[in-house]
Amino acid sequence: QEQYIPLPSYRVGPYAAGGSGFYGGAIDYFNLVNANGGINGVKIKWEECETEYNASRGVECYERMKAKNGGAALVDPLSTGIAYGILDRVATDKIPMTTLGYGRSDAANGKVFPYVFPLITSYWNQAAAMVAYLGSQNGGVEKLKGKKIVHLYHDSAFGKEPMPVLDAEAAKYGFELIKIPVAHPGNEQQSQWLQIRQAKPDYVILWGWGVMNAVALKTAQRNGFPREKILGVWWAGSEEDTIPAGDAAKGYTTMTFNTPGNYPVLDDIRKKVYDAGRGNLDDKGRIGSVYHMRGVTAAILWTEAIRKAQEKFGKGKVMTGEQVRWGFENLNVDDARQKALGALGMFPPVKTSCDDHEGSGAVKVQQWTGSKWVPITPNWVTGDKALTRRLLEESSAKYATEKNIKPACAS
Amino acid sequence: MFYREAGQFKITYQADSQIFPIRQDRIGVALLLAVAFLVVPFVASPYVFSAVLIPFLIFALAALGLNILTGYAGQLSLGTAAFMAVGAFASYNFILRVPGIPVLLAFVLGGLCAAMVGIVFGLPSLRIRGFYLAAATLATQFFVVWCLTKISWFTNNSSSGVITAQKIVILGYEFDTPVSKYLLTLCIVCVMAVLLKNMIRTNVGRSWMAVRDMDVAAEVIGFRPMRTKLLAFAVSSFYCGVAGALYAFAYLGTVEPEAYSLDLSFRILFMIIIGGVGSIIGAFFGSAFIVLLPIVLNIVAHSLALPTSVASNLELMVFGALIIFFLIVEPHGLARLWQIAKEKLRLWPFPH
Amino acid sequence: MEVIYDHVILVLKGVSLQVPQGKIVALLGANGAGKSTTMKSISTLLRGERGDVTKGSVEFKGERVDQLTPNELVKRGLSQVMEGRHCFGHLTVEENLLTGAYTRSLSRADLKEALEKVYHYFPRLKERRNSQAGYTSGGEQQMCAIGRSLMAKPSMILLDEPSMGLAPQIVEEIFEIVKDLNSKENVSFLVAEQNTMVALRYADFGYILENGRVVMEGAAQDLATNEDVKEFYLGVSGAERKSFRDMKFYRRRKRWLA
Amino acid sequence: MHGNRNIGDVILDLRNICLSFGGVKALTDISFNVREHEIRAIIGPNGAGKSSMLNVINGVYRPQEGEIIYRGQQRRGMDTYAAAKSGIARTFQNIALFKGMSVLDNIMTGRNLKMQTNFLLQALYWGAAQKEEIAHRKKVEEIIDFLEIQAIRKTPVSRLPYGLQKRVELGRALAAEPEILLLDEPMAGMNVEEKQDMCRFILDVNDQFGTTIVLIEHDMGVVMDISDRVVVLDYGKKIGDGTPDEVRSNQDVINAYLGVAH
Amino acid sequence: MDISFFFEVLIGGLLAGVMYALVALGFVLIYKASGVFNFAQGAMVFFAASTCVGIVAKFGVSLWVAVPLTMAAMVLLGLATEKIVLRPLVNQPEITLFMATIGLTFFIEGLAQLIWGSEVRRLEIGIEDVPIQFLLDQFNIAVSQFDVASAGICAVLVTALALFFSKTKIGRALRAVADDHQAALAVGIPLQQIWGIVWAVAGFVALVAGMLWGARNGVQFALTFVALKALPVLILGGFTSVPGAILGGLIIGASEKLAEVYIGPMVGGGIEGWFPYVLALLFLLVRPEGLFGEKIIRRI
Ligand SMILES: Nc1ncnc2c1ncn2[C@@H]1O[C@H](COP(=O)(O)OP(=O)(O)OP(=O)(O)O)[C@@H](O)[C@H]1O
Ligand SMILES: Nc1ncnc2c1ncn2[C@@H]1O[C@H](COP(=O)(O)OP(=O)(O)OP(=O)(O)O)[C@@H](O)[C@H]1O
Ligand SMILES: [Mg+2]
Ligand SMILES: [Mg+2]
Repeated sequence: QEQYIPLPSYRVGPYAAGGSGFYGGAIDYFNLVNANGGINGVKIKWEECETEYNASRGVECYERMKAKNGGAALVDPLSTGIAYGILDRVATDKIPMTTLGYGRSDAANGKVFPYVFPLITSYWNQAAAMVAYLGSQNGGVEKLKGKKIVHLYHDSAFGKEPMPVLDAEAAKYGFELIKIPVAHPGNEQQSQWLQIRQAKPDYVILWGWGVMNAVALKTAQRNGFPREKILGVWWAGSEEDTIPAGDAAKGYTTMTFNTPGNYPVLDDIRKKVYDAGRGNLDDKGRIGSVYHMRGVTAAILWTEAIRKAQEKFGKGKVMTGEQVRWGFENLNVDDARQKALGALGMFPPVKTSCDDHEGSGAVKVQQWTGSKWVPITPNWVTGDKALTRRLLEESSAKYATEKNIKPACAS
Repeated sequence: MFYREAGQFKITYQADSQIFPIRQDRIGVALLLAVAFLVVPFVASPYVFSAVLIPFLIFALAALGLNILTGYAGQLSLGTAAFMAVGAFASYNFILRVPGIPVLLAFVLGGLCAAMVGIVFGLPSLRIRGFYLAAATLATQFFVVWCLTKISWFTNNSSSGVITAQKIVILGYEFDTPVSKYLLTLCIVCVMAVLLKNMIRTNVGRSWMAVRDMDVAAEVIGFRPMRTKLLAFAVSSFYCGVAGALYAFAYLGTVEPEAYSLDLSFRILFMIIIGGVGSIIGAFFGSAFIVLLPIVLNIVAHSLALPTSVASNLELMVFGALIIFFLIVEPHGLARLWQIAKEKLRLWPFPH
Repeated sequence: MEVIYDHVILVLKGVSLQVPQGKIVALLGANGAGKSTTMKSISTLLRGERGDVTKGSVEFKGERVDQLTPNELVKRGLSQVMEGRHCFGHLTVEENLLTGAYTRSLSRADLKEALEKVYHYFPRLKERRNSQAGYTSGGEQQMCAIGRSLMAKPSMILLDEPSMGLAPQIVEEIFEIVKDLNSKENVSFLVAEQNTMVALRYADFGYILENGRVVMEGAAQDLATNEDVKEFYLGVSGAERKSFRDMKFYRRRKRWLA
Repeated sequence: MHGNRNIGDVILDLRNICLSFGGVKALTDISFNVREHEIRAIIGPNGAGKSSMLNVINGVYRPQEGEIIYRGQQRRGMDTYAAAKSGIARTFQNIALFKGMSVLDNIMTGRNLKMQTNFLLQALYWGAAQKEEIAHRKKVEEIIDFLEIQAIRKTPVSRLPYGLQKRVELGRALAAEPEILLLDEPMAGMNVEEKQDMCRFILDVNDQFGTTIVLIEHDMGVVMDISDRVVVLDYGKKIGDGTPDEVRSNQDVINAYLGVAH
Repeated sequence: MDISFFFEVLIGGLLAGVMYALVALGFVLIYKASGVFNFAQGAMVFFAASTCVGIVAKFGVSLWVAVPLTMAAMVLLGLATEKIVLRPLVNQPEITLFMATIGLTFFIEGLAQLIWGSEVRRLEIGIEDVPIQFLLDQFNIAVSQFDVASAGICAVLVTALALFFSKTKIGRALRAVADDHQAALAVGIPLQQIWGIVWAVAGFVALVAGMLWGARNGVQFALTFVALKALPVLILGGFTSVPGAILGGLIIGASEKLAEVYIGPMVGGGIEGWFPYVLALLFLLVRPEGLFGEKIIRRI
């Protein structure tokens, strides 16, 4: 009796470091769950498929793996391109897809996207939270009036995603938003940072991905821009982004949906998984690193959804994708549950519903000390959720008309 | 023994210029088509359709397109994905903005848009050749994708630049299952392959090949290089455009402009080189090779129970090594191997 | 020796021939008889054309050389002038010649001397020394290719159709040079030639190749007086040379082997 | 002289042609003419400018000075396409066949100017396109028969021996049914027998279709036997012009080119 | 227009251009020597850099030990490439060789990650990447001292290479090989040896590029992308010219920065991805073989 979870992972190519950390974390947690006897006795079985972060190969992996071993319980490709490629398919196949902190922000609307779960937080909420945080640094969002904020972004769907939110917030709070794109892959940014140097902004939002982040920090340093004033997106806030930048990264702040630190669950993983020789990471030192913790977080939410589904559809049974979907839609991982899992405070409490597939929208800000990340906001930060909700409704409605979907909650 | 043309005489030139002059080939192709149309739809699994066959056919179509340009007209191009993107986004916009337009017409119009872009970016080919041209076609690649990301009108003002392909409805029938999408793609690919074959065996094709083989001589005997090259760019881009539209509509469904990245251009280029430059069947061989090989390697690597990171890297290495291996064995691609096999078969059982 | 191209095309079928030291041997035969292929298999350049020697061996100065690289062969003194010129188009004529001396380590003065020697044979090259070989006329390229191989100071030269595209007096000159090198410096030659008349005049020995087989061999004089050779390769039947204009009817070719 | 050929008026007249490449003077002040139906030979030592001369005639090179009068029309230089269109076809010294194509296709390309249907019809291979294709195929087959290359019509040209390639190239030029045929060393690299065949083809073309022929050749036997008039170039200059017999006895020509009297 | 800002952009661009040129140089060497467009150059840069930091990280030796070891590895890689990939492909069309180098790219990428892992690493070579204080104070122009230092290294490298190839007979042989493999063989040029040398030298250039780019951007897979930056440089300067690579680099670097800063904002920015290519294309229309490339001989 095994619950099957396919992992369309990527461990080669430019984003390999992220892929190996994330999927490594997830697998470590699976191993821990299995070592503890599974989910009510149901063990987790997983299988990996190399996608190389490539949409077409990702789709193939998904299609190949989805029906194996009695059918996939869920899927998470950790790639926006692949997520788009299988967006329609998951609904047809009735397999829930989670996209933690990436993918379509408007998929939080469960009426239009019943099978997609941008759990914890989406790009739009992140952008809103960024503005809120920057406001709080100045003593309130109103104080942002007249400030200059640069949105330095990866020139792609990813980097453009938050713009509606940032534009709206800029209009609302009266700060000046300067958008500066960086062409993929972003390994040269002198001109952008010279523009920034000339504009003399108060803050730079770094909406980067891959090599672009380290280069941004390096280039900021060589142009004398203080890193404390750079606020990165969570895909720009891992060790992989700061270590190559060396000293240039010191003081740099980013958003995150994990609180850096150590947790009992990580100790458990060290003890029960790594000491038993089943750890997935080559380098034990990466346990608890940003990507790893994100993988653990994802795996916790996945298993919690399965557990939730079992509560409704039968404990100790293998759940179908449809049943797991229900679990995802009725998640409630509050402080108490987190504590029981040994992950209190590791990520914000998550409570989902049909209307809200995101379940939280809260983030923290962390800072790089030169050797590790430390949280610098004691509490979870959220932005203007009314605004993001409005955008979400509009955007998902458009998708629904394009696709002829009648928005409704699944039973 | 069974593969002999002895005893098959052509009495008319018409018979001699058939697509498959040898009877056994004709029978083989008819059988293949029968299987593809009549047997496969009933036996293959949805996985095979939507993750193997559909992309195989679409890539093969794109490879045919690139083959027109690179294989037949001799213009090396690295901008295939850009033309595919134009086809996809144009078709999307036609369906979006022209109510009631038939989907197939939208594909054709999308292809024509791609053809126009192709002509514009083909203009430099009149002066530039070889790797210089190849590197210059990268301009197309980056510029087109940049335009699609920047000009939000193309993506119907979607905030992130992602489009969601509309449903394919033809004459009231909705192509929404993998099988139906497969059959649609198969039809389009077959028709376009036949059209291409016709072009190749008539004057257009000869003009392309002439320009490829020796452009000065081609000019001297009366081909106009400019016309010929631009026509090759246009037709090639048309094929790529239609392939790009199918990529969005019949395969991925929801795409961002980056789905048509340089990577994709390279994959298509691999296909024609592995398959055989300047060969129609080669495009199919190449596409099959590039689509299937990673899958096979992935399955093999994972069944060996290697640690995943090792498996993934080995996969990549073996893939690279196999490309090199095939090139060494036969620089003219799988199509040439196929031909040699046939020639051997014809001589069989005598070695020479 | 047997050679196949591309796995399927059999070109040479059991060719054996010998070039005695210090002699000029002519290799004659119609188009496509396999002369060039023979040459290339001797100089091991065949591999580059996806051809294979499937049977047989090549010996040079008593050693088997069929497994050597062309570079080693040139070093040992065997050099080939390929059919169809093959000059390095982007290099100037002089640079082309200099590459010919690659295998020898010469002082600047010696190099100059070697160059002068070639220029002495081909004054035309001297005039064109600084133009890119790709822009020189067909005949100039031919001279350049021959001159280039002389620069290696070989003890044996494989000459593939040296006269092709050359003006008559140059053809004579080239064969004079061949003779010269042969007698003064004891260089042996294997010359593939269509211009049978000239070739047989200068050669000591000749082979006639048809369809990948040696069909006739013998001393040059004997061949030159053979009736068949006369008719088919020299274009003389009886004693008279026929005018090209008077071949009114298409003659059926006579072949030793069908 | 022979046959029923009647040599007509001058159809091509070259006047004071000068051509140079950078510093190299390939042609200096050359004038000569070609009469309808004649066989005109150009001879001269290597690098004399013979091939360049042909290139000027059909527009590959544009002379710096001089003019070309073709069929009464006077122009500074030809344009390759216009030349082809107005009936000038040629072969090349370094064979310029389309290596990737079969013999048949190569010869078919020679007929391209006579093909009318557009590519859409060709793509459909329908009606007019198919008819046209087959009609031209018939013509080409005639040429193939004429040149006796039936056996190799489907062979890729790159596999053919040199001599046959030359023949195919002639076929390609003939396929255009030209008025003037420019042949650049058509017999290089051939043995006597093959040369005889080639001569036969040239003479027959000239006889049967009345095609004017301009011929470059190094084999004096051939030139003297088949040409009506001969131009001799040396170092880009014209040093002789006349009937074979006149040229043969011209002392300049003997010095510059023939060496020993032939 | 703010003139000091203009200079800042210009200088920044020129220095970045030198970095591009460094990568382009590797391409030029191999193209010049064999007519092979070596797509694997980017992968070689990545391989060199990861080997170097990998050795430091795994064995705890100093950089001074790691660099020669890496150099040895690059030479080995070059020789192996020659023997296994190129030798059997002598005399094949350029596109086949090009394709083979793409296969090689995958192989090298996989190999590098297999041996050294896919982690992102940092490389310190002891030159700090901070603005030169003097210029900042005096003219308010930010110029990184790291960039200046790497420009110096490039200059040395280029001069050395240019001398090596123009003053030795190997240089001539290289060009001969690029023109016609078969004829080069026939005159006795040892193709294998020549290619071995060139690939080893290209490996060395890749190592230098890898160290500098690695120190700048971190040692990670994305180093392979610097090849994309080198391509327009290459077409602009001409595939066969060492000085062309340098000049091309300077032009591309300066103009792309200026364009991004002054034209970018008008069209929505992010034009650095395609601008160099379009620029190079325009140059090509005037000079189809790049600024200093060898003329393509078209003759019949
Ligand atoms: N690369 C190749 N691939 C296939 N066949 C080839 C190849 N090269 C030569 N051949 C074939 O080999 C045969 C012999 O060719 P070869 O060039 O040796 O003839 P040759 O005697 O030198 O003729 P020529 O006088 O025309 O130079 C020819 O029939 C030719 O078609
Ligand atoms: N495109 C060109 N660029 C530079 N020089 C050229 C060009 N074409 C021809 N030449 C030069 O012009 C001169 C005449 O060349 P051409 O090819 O006409 O000679 P040819 O009479 O045909 O000689 P051959 O009998 O050797 O073929 C030669 O010296 C040649 O180098
Ligand atoms: Mg030969
Ligand atoms: Mg000539």
